[in-house]
Amino acid sequence: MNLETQIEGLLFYKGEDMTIAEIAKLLSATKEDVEAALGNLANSLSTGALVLIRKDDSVILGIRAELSPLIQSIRKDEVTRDLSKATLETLSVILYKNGVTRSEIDYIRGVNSSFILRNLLVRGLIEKVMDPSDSRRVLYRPTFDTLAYMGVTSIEQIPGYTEVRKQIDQVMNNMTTENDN
Amino acid sequence: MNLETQIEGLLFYKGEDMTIAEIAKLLSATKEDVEAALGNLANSLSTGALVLIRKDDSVILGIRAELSPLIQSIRKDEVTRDLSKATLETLSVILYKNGVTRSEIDYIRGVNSSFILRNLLVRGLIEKVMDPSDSRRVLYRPTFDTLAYMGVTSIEQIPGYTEVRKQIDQVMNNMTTENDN
Amino acid sequence: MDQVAEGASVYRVKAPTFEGPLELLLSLVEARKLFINEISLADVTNDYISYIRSLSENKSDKHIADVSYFILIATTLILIKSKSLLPNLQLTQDEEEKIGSLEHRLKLYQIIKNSSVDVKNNFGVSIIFSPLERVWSDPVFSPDPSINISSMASCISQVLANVPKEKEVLQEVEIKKMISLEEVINSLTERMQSAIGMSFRDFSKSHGAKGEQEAKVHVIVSFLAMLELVRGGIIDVIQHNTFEDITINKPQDI
Repeated sequence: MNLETQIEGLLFYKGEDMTIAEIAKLLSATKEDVEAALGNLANSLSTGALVLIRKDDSVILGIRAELSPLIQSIRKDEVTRDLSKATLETLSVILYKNGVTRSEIDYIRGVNSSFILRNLLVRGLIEKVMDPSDSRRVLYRPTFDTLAYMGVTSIEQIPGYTEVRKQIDQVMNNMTTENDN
Repeated sequence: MNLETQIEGLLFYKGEDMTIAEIAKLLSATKEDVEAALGNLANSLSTGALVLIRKDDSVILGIRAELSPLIQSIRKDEVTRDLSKATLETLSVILYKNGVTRSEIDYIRGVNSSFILRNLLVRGLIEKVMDPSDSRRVLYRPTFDTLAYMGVTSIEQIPGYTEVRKQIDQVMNNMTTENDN
Repeated sequence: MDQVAEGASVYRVKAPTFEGPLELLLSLVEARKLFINEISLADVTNDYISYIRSLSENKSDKHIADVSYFILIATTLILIKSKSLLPNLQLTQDEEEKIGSLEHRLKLYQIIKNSSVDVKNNFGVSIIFSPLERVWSDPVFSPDPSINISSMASCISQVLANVPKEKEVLQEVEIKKMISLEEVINSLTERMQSAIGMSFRDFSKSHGAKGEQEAKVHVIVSFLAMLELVRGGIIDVIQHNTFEDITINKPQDI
């Protein structure tokens, strides 16, 4: 697999800007090789929907400017669409278990929730934070806006919170025992 | 901007699977046009880092399987490859039958599969859909992740798919003609 | 199959690691290098029964639900064995179908088991990765009226209600299966009794079985042992018509 294809894969995977130095290191190539490959990549992308955006020493893969009206309209559609039952259920889990990992959400709901989480993030209903007890873990929690929208300033104010929380914790306990065997 | 480029941009932005119908609606095109454009897109992607995965009526963009070692090397979490014998069997039934009820799975395996099914659902390797021919029935299907883990862009590319499928259908046919009710 | 050691007539199953009855049955048939058909199924019935006997003697709770699946298949094996030992035994259409469908199931299972090896060998080896989760621009708070305290409360209770409670599911299935075992054995017993004019009602009573599960297995074991004896008995009946009552001793083993 040639260097430009590797760079394209890398940038697509990351979805964020990377420095030339980072790329060179990851691909065990020289900066010069990376520069040359980026030139080739920009060329080969020229017929598609993606573009290589260069800023100082960083590159990122983006969407061609001509497509931005389309992207705007999709975005609008994404954030105004009615929330599905599955989305609301996912939100309720995040709300009551304030600070929950994706695998915990998946476990309690019995299905995989990744696309739903993205939608909730895009709509600013939840946010990602680093787990204070384990920096490699990402936790999801409701945004302050969401709580305010519901008319509360903290989760504990929701009626029945303590009881529901106890039940959730119980389910999560089963999760750890199941994974242990 | 031609249709295939618009579709590429759309899929890149979304980062999740979309149905042909959704795409057609967003781009004000007919489903036939979208189908044709998807064919072109798959072709034009063939030289780059991305691939188009097709499953039933949906598509998603992914990173070419040849780049798998590279992506694995930069991922923080290890990909778990180990599936139990029972899980593999259940997954195989769902993969090769592509749309199967729980009782059919239990029948073929001779044991209750509900916990394994739940586990596969949570891991995002299978999904539940309504049976198009009988809305009260739930069918289990493989997900895009399943195809992605197998490194194929369509279910037909799974090793031995056509052959195994034929064998299954043959046994199933004998079953129905003999029972004849 | 390495769980099965070859022997003269009985295959001793060393490690009880079969998850389901079809897996066990297939391994017994494959260990003898046989095709899946009625003859091969009749051949492995005794091995099958000795395996589930060892299962039911294993007291761990975990096995109890599992045994019921094995017993369910045992009922069909008994039919097949009965038919092979007593060729003039008339089976109902329903029973014939049961036999045919076990053959089919086993063939299907064989296909799946083989293809699951392909899946195993390819799964996760060369993955088509998806991009990391990303949100292109800053989120704009976009709520929906369906988000409120009462909807959230009902959503979470829905979620919690859907978390499965393990034991319940399995037991329900189990009960149905037990009934079908009794039906098969009772009806076969009666038919054979009238066919060869002998009584073995006492015989099939379980001998000191400790639990329901164990009793069921005893019934099957006794029944199969009985079948073997009856086959010998039939020859006797033909030779000496005066034979009216046969005394059968408690079997030690099959």
